[in-house]
This record gives sequence, C-alpha cells and structure tokens, in this order.
Amino acid sequence: MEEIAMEDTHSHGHQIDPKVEYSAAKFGMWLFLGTEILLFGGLFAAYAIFRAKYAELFHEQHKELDVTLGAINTVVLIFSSLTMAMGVSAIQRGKRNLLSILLVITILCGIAFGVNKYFEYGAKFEHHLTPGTSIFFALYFMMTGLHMLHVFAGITILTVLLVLNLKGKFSANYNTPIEVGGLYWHLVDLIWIYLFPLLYLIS
Amino acid sequence: MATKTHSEEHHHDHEEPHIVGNSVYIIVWVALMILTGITVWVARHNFGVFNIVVALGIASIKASIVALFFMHLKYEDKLTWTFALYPLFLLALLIGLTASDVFYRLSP
Amino acid sequence: MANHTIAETLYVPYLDEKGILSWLLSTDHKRIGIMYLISISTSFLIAGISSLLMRLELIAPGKTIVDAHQYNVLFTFHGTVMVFFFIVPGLAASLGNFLIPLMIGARDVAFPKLNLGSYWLYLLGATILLISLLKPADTGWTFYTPYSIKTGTDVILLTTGIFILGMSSILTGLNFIVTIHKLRAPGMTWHRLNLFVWASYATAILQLLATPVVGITLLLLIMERVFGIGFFDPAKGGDPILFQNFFWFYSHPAVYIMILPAFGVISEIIPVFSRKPIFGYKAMAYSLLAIALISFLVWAHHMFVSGMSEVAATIFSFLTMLVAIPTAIKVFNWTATLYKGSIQLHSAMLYALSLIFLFTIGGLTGVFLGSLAVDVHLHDTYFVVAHMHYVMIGGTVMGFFGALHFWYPKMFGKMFNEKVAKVAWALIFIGFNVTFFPQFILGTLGMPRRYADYPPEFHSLHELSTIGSLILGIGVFIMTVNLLRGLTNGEKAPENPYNSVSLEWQVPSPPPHENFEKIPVVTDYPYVYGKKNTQEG
Amino acid sequence: MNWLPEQASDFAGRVDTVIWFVTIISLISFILITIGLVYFAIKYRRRSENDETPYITGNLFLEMLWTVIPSILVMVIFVYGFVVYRDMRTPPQDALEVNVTGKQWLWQFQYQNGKSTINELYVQQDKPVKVVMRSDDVIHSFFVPAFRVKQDLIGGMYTYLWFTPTKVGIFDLYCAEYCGTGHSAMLGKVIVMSPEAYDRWEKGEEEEEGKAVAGLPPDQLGEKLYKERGCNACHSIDGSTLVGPTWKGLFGHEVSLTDGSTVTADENYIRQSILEPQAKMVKGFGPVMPAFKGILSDDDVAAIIAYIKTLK
Ligand code: HEA
Ligand code: HEA
Ligand code: HEC
Ligand code: CUA
Ligand SMILES: [Cu+2]
Repeated sequence: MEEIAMEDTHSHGHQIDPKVEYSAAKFGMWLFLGTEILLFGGLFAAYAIFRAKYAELFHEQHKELDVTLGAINTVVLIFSSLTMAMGVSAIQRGKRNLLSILLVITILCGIAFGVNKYFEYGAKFEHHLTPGTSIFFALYFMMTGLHMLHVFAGITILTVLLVLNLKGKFSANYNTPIEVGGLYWHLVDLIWIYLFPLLYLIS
Repeated sequence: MATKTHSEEHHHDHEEPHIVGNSVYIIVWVALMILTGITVWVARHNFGVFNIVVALGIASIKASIVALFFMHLKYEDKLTWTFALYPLFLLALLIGLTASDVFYRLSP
Repeated sequence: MANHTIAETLYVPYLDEKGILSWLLSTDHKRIGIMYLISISTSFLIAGISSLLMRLELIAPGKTIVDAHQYNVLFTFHGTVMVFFFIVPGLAASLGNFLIPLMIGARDVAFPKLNLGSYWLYLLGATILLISLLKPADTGWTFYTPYSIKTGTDVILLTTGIFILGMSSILTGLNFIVTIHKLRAPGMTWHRLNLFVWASYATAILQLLATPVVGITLLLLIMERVFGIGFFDPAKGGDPILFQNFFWFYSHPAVYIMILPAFGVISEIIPVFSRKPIFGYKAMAYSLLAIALISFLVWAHHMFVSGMSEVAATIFSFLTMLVAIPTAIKVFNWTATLYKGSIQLHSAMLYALSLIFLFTIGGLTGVFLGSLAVDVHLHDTYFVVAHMHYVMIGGTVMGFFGALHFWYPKMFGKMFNEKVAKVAWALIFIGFNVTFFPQFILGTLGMPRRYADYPPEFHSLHELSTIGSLILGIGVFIMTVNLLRGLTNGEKAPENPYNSVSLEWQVPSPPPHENFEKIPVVTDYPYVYGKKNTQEG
Repeated sequence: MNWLPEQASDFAGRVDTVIWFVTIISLISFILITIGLVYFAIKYRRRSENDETPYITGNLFLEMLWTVIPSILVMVIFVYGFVVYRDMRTPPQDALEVNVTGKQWLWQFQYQNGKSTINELYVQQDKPVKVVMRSDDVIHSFFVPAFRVKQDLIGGMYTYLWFTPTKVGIFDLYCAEYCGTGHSAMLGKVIVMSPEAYDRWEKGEEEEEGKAVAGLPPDQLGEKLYKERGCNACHSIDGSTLVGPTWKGLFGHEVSLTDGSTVTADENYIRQSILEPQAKMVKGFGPVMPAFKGILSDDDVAAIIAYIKTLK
C-alpha cells in the first residue's frame, strides 16, 4: 500500500463539516427540483401534444375556467414567493422574529391559494366538469391537482420550519433548512407561472 | 463535466450564503406583477400563432427571474446551473421527439 | 454515534450490533446496502422461480401446468419483479450504498436518513406488490394501454407499488450524486475515482431524471382507471402510442440503469485479477457518461412497428446506433486490459469474463433490433426475449454475481468455498446459454413472445430452452447455498485477499462503522498495478 | 442453415440480406473479442504470485481505432436497414387493399369485392396487397414471419402494411402484440393462391367450398368452423376453462347467468349466445365474446350446435 497514503486530517468523528453540509443540502434540493420538473414534464408534454391536436377543443373549453380566480391565485403565489425570499434574507441576517412573521404570511398565502382552488374545483364539479369530461379538463385537473399537492407539501414543510424557528433553531449561522425549504416553495410558484397562461389564457 | 466540478471543489470551501437585499426582491416582485398584468392583457388580444409564443415567452421570463433572484441561481456555481438546466433540456427532448412521432404519422 | 472521536474507539465491525431493529433503523450506508442486497436477492429468487414455472409450461405445446391467464400473470410478475424490484434498484442501491462512501473516502452518504427512507420506500413498494397478488395483474411489465386500462386485474395496486419504488430510486440517485460531488476525500479528484463510482454516478443521473417520467406515466394510467381521464384511451380521443413514448422515455434509460453498475463492477474486478491498470481509464469513465446521456435519445426503438411515424422511426434508429459506440470502447478496453496481465481465474473473474462474452452477444443482437428492416421481423418475438436476457443476465446478473463473490470477504469478513463457486459458475454459464441461445433462433423463425401456447414446429427449441433453465436454476441454487454457507461456516477472510490497491480494501474487513479511522488523503488512481517503468513491455 | 423462416414475399429476401449483413459484422466483432478473451486468459494466466506485469494505461491509437471502425459499421447498418424499411413502408399504387379488424381474439378481413372472412386472409400470388388495419379494442399486431412483415393494429387510427406474396401456400399469421388471455390463440392463416384459384375464390367461395363442405355431416362442419372461426381461442372441448366456458357437456345442461337466473342450454340459447353473446351472459365471464351476427350463416350456427351436441 504505497500509492494511497493515509494521512491524518483534522476531520474526526461522524459529523460532516457544516459548510459541506450546507452546500450538499442546497445542491440536493436543486437535484430534487430537476426531478419535479420532469414529473410535471410528462404533463407538459401531454399538454403540448393534445393542444396541437385539439386546438379548437382547448379554445372552447378553457372559457369555462375563471381567469379572475386564476389571476388572483397567481398574484397570491408570487407574493408568497416574495415573502419567502425575504424570509431567507432575514434569517441570514439573524432576524429570527422577522422570519417567523414572513413564514406565517407565506403559509397564509399558500392556504389562501388552496381555498381559492377549492372554490374553483367546486364550481367545476357543479357544472359537471370532471377529469373525465374531456382531454382538456383531464389536463386541467391533473396539472392543477398535482400542483395543489405540491402546495400542500410546501405548506407542511414551511409549517415545520416555522415551528423549529419559534423554538429558536435557526440563526444567522445556521439556516440551511430555511433556504432549502424556500427553494422548494419557489418551485411551486415557478410551475404555477406556466400553468396559469397554459390553462387559463388560451386565446 | 469532471474538470468543471473539479474547480468547484475549491469553490465550496468558501461557499457562503449570498444575502440579497430586500430592495432587489421588491423590484423583482414589481417586475413579476407587471409581467403578470401583461400576460392577462395580451391574452385578450389575438396575435394568431404568436399567442402561445408570447404567453410562454412571458412565463419564461417570469420563471427566469424567480429562479435567478428568489432562488439565488444567479449566485450559484456551474454545477448547480448544469443540473438546473439539464432537466429542461430533457423536457425539450421529451416534447420534441414525441412530437416527431405524433405529428408525422401518415394515414394509409 | 455522532460525537465520540475515532481515536477512542476500538475496531468494531459494522455487522456487530445484533437485532432486527438495529438494521431497519440503521442509517449506516453499509447496513442499508446489505438490506438492499437481501431484498433484491429475494426478489430475484422469487421471480426466478416464476420463470421456471413459465419454462415448464412452455416445455411442450398445449396446456402443461398453467392456463393462458395464469401464464400471463406469471410473465407479468416475472418481468415486473425482475425489472423493478431486482435489477433497477439492484446493483445501484445495494453495491452503490455499500461501496461508494468506502471508495471515495467518506464516512457515509450525504444524506444518511434519506437513504434509510429510500429503503423503507422500497419495502413499502414491495408490500404493495404483494397485496396486488390477490388479483395479480396480467399486463406484461410494459403496461401498454389500452389493455392495461381495460383488464379486470389489479393494475392500480401494482403500478402504485412501482410508483413508490420510483420515488425510492430517485432519492437514492439524488443521494449518490450529492455524495460523489461533495464528500470525496482530500486528493480524490475525478480522475482518481474508481470506475464503479463513475458508473454509479452515471446511473444516478438516469435514476434522478428518467424515473419521474415513468412516475407521471403510471400516475396517469392510474387516473385513467380511477377517473376515466382519456390521455391514452383511443375511445376518448387519447393516444395509446403516447403512453409508449412516455413509458420508454424512462424504460430505455432504465436498461442502462441496469447495466452501468455492472460495467463498473467488472472494471474493478478485471484489473485486480490481471494485475494491470485498466486500459484507457479516461475513455472508460467518459464512455459511461456518454452512454447515460445518449440513452435518453433512443427510447422509441421499442416502437418501430407500433404505428409511430416513419420519420420518428428513422431518427430513433439512427440514434440507437450511437449507443453502440461508447459500449464498443468499453468492451475492447476490458479485453485489452488482460493483455500481458497475470490472470487469476477467481470465481469473480470468471463472472467478469462471462459478462464480456455474453454481453457482447446481447449488445450485438441489440444492434439487430436497432436496424429498422430487421426489427420489423424480430420485434415482439423470442429474439427480443433472448436479447434482453443476454444483456440483463449475461450482463447485469453476471456482474452482480461477480460482485457478490468479489466483495464477499469485504462485506462479511468470511470466505465462501471457491471450488463450489466455480462449479456453480459453470452450471450457470452453460445453463444460461442453453436456455437463451435457442430463443434467438425461435425468434428469427417467428415465435412471438408472451405466448402461453405455441404451434408444434417450435417444440424442440422450447424444450431445449426449458432444460437449460433447469440447469441454470440448479446453478443459481448451488451458488446461493454456497454463499449462505460461507456466512456461518466460512473461514475468516484476510484483510485484502486480492492485494487490491483500491481504497475500499484498505480498511478492515468487515469495515468499522465509521469506515475510516482517519479520512485518507488520496494520491493516485485505484488501478496502479504492475511495474511503472515498463510503459511498453 | 435453417434459422430463418421460408421466404414467401418479395422483400423477405431483402430483409434476410440485411439480417445476414448484420450477422456477419456481429460475428466478426464477436469472434475477435472472444479470441482476445480466451487467448489472453490462457496465455497470461497467473503462474506465480509475483508475476511481473507491465504498467500499460492505454493506447490512444488503438482506442481511436476501435471507436472509429464500429462507428462506421453501425452507420452502414443503419442506412442499409433504413433503405429496406423505406421500401417496406411504400406500397405501390396498384396494390389490392384489404381491411383488417383485430378483436380480442380474432382477425376479420374485408375485401374490396365485399367478401369477408375470419382468421383467413386470401391473397393472390405476385399481386401486391395493402392491408389496412384497425383494432376494435386493445392493440394487436399482424405478423406473418414468412413475409417478414409486422404492424400493430390500434384503436382510433388506421395503420397499414403491404407485401407481395411470391409463393402459393398457407402461411402462419400471428398476433404479436400482447392483447390479453387469448393472445397466443389469436392465430390465423394467409392463403396465397394462384391467379386462377384466386379468381375462382373471388367468384364464389360457396361453390368451391360448398362442394367440399356440402359432403360433410353437420357436426364435422361444426368442428371445422370451431377451429377456423376462432372459437377455439376461447372455448375448450376438454372441460378446461379458457377465456370462455368450455363446450364439453354444455348442451342440455343448466347454465347460470350473471343476472342470477339459469337457463338450459338448448338450441335457441346457444344460437343466441353465438349471434348476440352479450344478451345472456354466463356467470363468471366477461363481455368479451365478439358477436357473430352477419358473420356466421344459419347453416353454420346449426352445424356448430350439432358439433356441441357431440361433446358429452
Ligand atoms: C441491460 C439491459 C439492456 C441493454 C444494455 C440493452 C442494450 C441495447 N439494446 Fe436492448 N432491450 C432490453 C435491455 C437492454 N438492452 C430489454 C429489457 C428489452 C425488451 C423490452 C421489452 O420489450 O420487454 C430490449 C429491447 C431492445 C429493442 C427493441 C426490440 C423490440 O421490441 O423490437 C432494441 C431495438 O433497437 C434494443 C436495442 C439495444 C441496443 C442497440 C443496445 C446497445 O446498448 C448495445 C450496445 C452493445 C454492443 C453493440 C456490443 C459491444 C460492441 C462491440 C462488440 C463493438 C462492435 C459492434 C458493432 C460494429 C455493431 N433493445
Ligand atoms: C433482470 C431481469 C430478468 C432476469 C434475471 C430473468 C431471468 C430469467 N427469465 Fe426472464 N424476463 C424478464 C427479465 C428477466 N428474466 C423480462 C423483463 C421479461 C419480459 C416480461 C414481459 O414480457 O412482460 C422476461 C420474460 C421471460 C420469458 C418470456 C416470456 C414470454 O414472453 O412469454 C422467459 C421465457 O423463457 C423468461 C425466462 C427466464 C429465465 C429462465 C430466467 C432465469 O435466468 C432465472 C434464473 C433464476 C432461477 C432459476 C431461480 C433459482 C432459484 C431457485 C431454484 C430457488 C432457490 C431457493 C433458495 C436457495 C431458497 N423470461
Ligand atoms: C374472445 C373470446 C371468444 C370467442 C372468440 C368466442 N367466444 Fe363464445 N364465449 C366467450 C365468453 C367469454 C362466453 C361467456 C360469456 C357470454 O355468455 O358471453 C362465451 C359464451 C359462448 C356460448 C355460451 C356458452 C355457455 O356455456 O353458456 C356459446 C354457445 C359460444 N360462446 C359460442 C361461440 C362460438 C360458436 C364461437 C366462434 C364462432 C365463439 N363462441 C367464439 C368468449 C368467446
Ligand atoms: Cu391480439 Cu395479441
Ligand atoms: Cu431500449
């Protein structure tokens, strides 16, 4: 064993160096976002194919969707992205209380989004528009439904982070979970940015 | 890829969270709101085939802004960029090559 | 576990702690690797037994032991378990978990808890598969619509199980990519990595980015059955071929998820038993990445006669040919590594050499299938069955068995009986060829696959194939028993029985919980065998 | 060497040439590698623990060589396969069209002259045929090994293939895409006739067939129909259950239906079961049997009933 020399480095024990941990966690989340994009990717591909095939149908049926509700939800989500981003900056500067407030606003936005969607779905079902109605509504329900699941997942993550923050777990020195959780929340926003024009604004 | 990530190795030793000022965020947010307004406004007008182009174009600008600023992609290393863009490339492949099937089928 | 320093601890092998919970709750990458190993081996044996039942049914025309529906259930079960429960998670999750941290000089993977979570997801998926056996699906492992929408069997549960397995696979891939990027020991540059690590890295990219597409595809299939959405149902304006596009967008890259780790494995075994550096290290490393990247471009070669457009068929046939090139480089470089070596035909080496031999047959027959005019005739015949078994058994399973024999002393600190191992190898090698070579001929003669019954003219070749499968089964049985006996009766293994210079052999066998007492500093790549000054001998 | 089926269409020979071409390239590469493996493994086997080995890490020239040569070869294979494939996808203008419908689990052919057949495709020697295909349910695949043709049948769209049969004879037709329980029984025949025989068939099969068939007693005609019309895909005569109930001992027995009632299997019941199978569904079976109304004549049905009566 001459070739690979073993030398003593200063890292003892099982703990990973916090800097490595930070960059690993963030990188890991980016990879995960890549997966998410391709998960939605199947739906986007189906959308592209069917929209080209059934342009008329898409145009007719999208009128059933409520652009105002969609637009309100867009504004709500983008605003929540803003508060989330500000939250990350806040804790990086060590402002724990500000982070809590911003997280609460973000979560409330998420809930508002969900409530809004609840009414939207309700209205659709009242008009007997279900996933089985047509390819357009199948896409509509699948895309927004899968997105909705992600909103719920995001809300859960943020709530956990909020509780941890209230317990004082985060500080200017340690805030990786906030930044990583924030990335996930932004993805939810990012996907909605596409869903809104694709589903609600077909002209 | 290897050499790229190789240099990144020296990088992550002093990787620090990049703190962005709130003013930047507010500007970004205002831009996003304006763009949202534009998409809705544009959708009421008919530009023929360009409708979808415009709609997706604006959406992509918005998405890039979110990624670059809110998600700090602007300050990330090459490695993160690679893994952020590669899925998009694959998505384009999935759509493009599938379309090469669906839209070129001949009927007998 | 976390805070004591190594200097204070004595050497405690990772296997020492007893009790089932100490395993199921362990975040130690080595224990998780071993748990995967046990799970996938069990899956392999069960699915292998179901294949023996299929072969028995096919021993003669007419009904032999099962009826048509039961036969369809059998090959569906065989295919799904072999693919999703054995070979896709297979080498990547079991060996990858065990070896990557040891090879890159890390104490664990980047996210140990997530790693354990992946394993639990695997178990959950397997449980759901078992429940689905109450009304087992009969769709084939490809779940083609609209049959999978219409059949009365339990497709929903089975696909849910596979969906969950997909999540497990994604998280494993994610974990490995981050680990390889961020946790390499000082001095462990990319060009000093073991080729197995390179292979795992390429595999992980595929796992991470191809799997979500099959996830959404299966989800859509479930939605079609539950809510009647019509993406894939022609009766509702949907497009059944779209399903195939989506399915193969994953499942073609998946075949490289299956094979790349095996390529990695034999790139470790061959240099050690030839005492030569691997021939063309960089080409070997980058060809792995090339295969992974190109593999996303060829999916529709499974659909040449599906009614897809001729334009697409042409593009995909062309792209398919491209994968042969990086693979060719690998095959030739392995062979060249043997040149002027000092070759020891250890059982692991026998499996490695069989891999080169058998995979070449499998790969070359893949080129037959990639050629448009030829595939029209051969598609969905036994030629395809033979091709896939030559690459999956002749390739992956040979690599897997090779790896088991090679790292056995490392994993368990014991030795198996080498003579019995060689006998088992011979039976497996002969049995395998007798089983599957006749299937190439059956296929060119026109015998379609997934047939519970067949016209009498195919009888003799089917009979031969069944006999072969029994020899193969006996071989696998002997190998299994030999390896299991080694655990209890085996001699204690030397620390580094093959004098390997690779990092994982520099720690005690079995490795201690923390892997490295001190994090090593790496100064060269792991294939420095032979005399350096004799550049050309 | 008989590892390819008989060649009975005009491009069977061309496809085989491609297959041979790929086979030879493959054999050469395979033999080279095998020789390398075996020779090295023997010549350089370990003689002692301290064998000296040279430190060879690679050779750029060799590596280039075995990158470039296979690249060229695979491109040639691609082009050759493509050229032949393109011709296989381009039917001539004068091809005779036949419509095929695939159903679980039988083939139905409709000819331009208004005739229709089940599981038997009648074509004329040396006359190009274009088969236009569609499926009533799941995907099937039309595969005639002797012609080297295969194409999937898909619901909701038409697909096609074409061939020119070159030999008179009867050739196997298989369903090559998995389509459920009866997949392996979804077999048919392609009957290639000389121009004269084809003419006679076109003018009236009844005459020709009729003569041969008229001599048969009804139960034997029934047996013939049982095999030819594909009943055997789903109904056994030995008591085992396939997709449908067995015919053994059917006649005169009580049959329980899905609606809970029972009927006696008499002539009327069986007749209705054949012509409108979904009218009275047997318990424990799905609605998969195709309706034979308009396909089987009254005489055919009577013959089948006579045959079922013999199956005690
Ligand atoms: C481990 C899994 C694995 C691997 C590695 C491969 C590798 C390849 N496969 Fe295979 N394949 C499967 C698993 C795999 N396959 C499975 C499971 C199916 C069936 C799925 C189903 O329908 O159920 C299938 C089906 C399949 C089909 C569809 C057949 C059909 O249904 O009609 C095709 C068509 O192109 C194909 C092609 C190839 C090619 C070109 C390669 C190439 O990567 C091979 C490259 C290797 C070589 C070429 C050999 C080494 C090179 C040389 C020795 C150099 C000299 C070579 C030349 C000059 C040509 N495969
Ligand atoms: C990793 C993948 C893999 C592996 C390893 C195998 C292994 C085997 N396969 Fe299979 N196979 C597939 C993947 C695989 N297969 C797939 C994907 C399909 C397509 C399915 C579809 O069409 O949907 C298929 C289809 C398939 C068919 C075609 C079915 C058809 O189209 O009608 C056949 C037929 O011969 C077959 C046979 C075999 C045999 C004999 C083995 C043998 O190698 C098995 C060897 C193993 C054993 C024989 C087990 C030995 C164990 C014991 C004897 C018990 C010992 C017990 C203890 C020690 C406790 N397989
Ligand atoms: C696709 C499969 C399939 C084919 C092909 C098929 N059948 Fe059936 N058959 C069934 C099934 C399933 C049932 C039971 C359900 C029902 O009553 O429809 C059935 C029921 C019957 C019955 C009633 C049997 C009983 O036990 O009550 C008769 C008679 C029958 N078929 C005759 C025929 C004849 C004659 C043919 C060929 C000309 C034929 N079938 C072809 C599937 C098939
Ligand atoms: Cu019809 Cu298989
Ligand atoms: Cu493939």
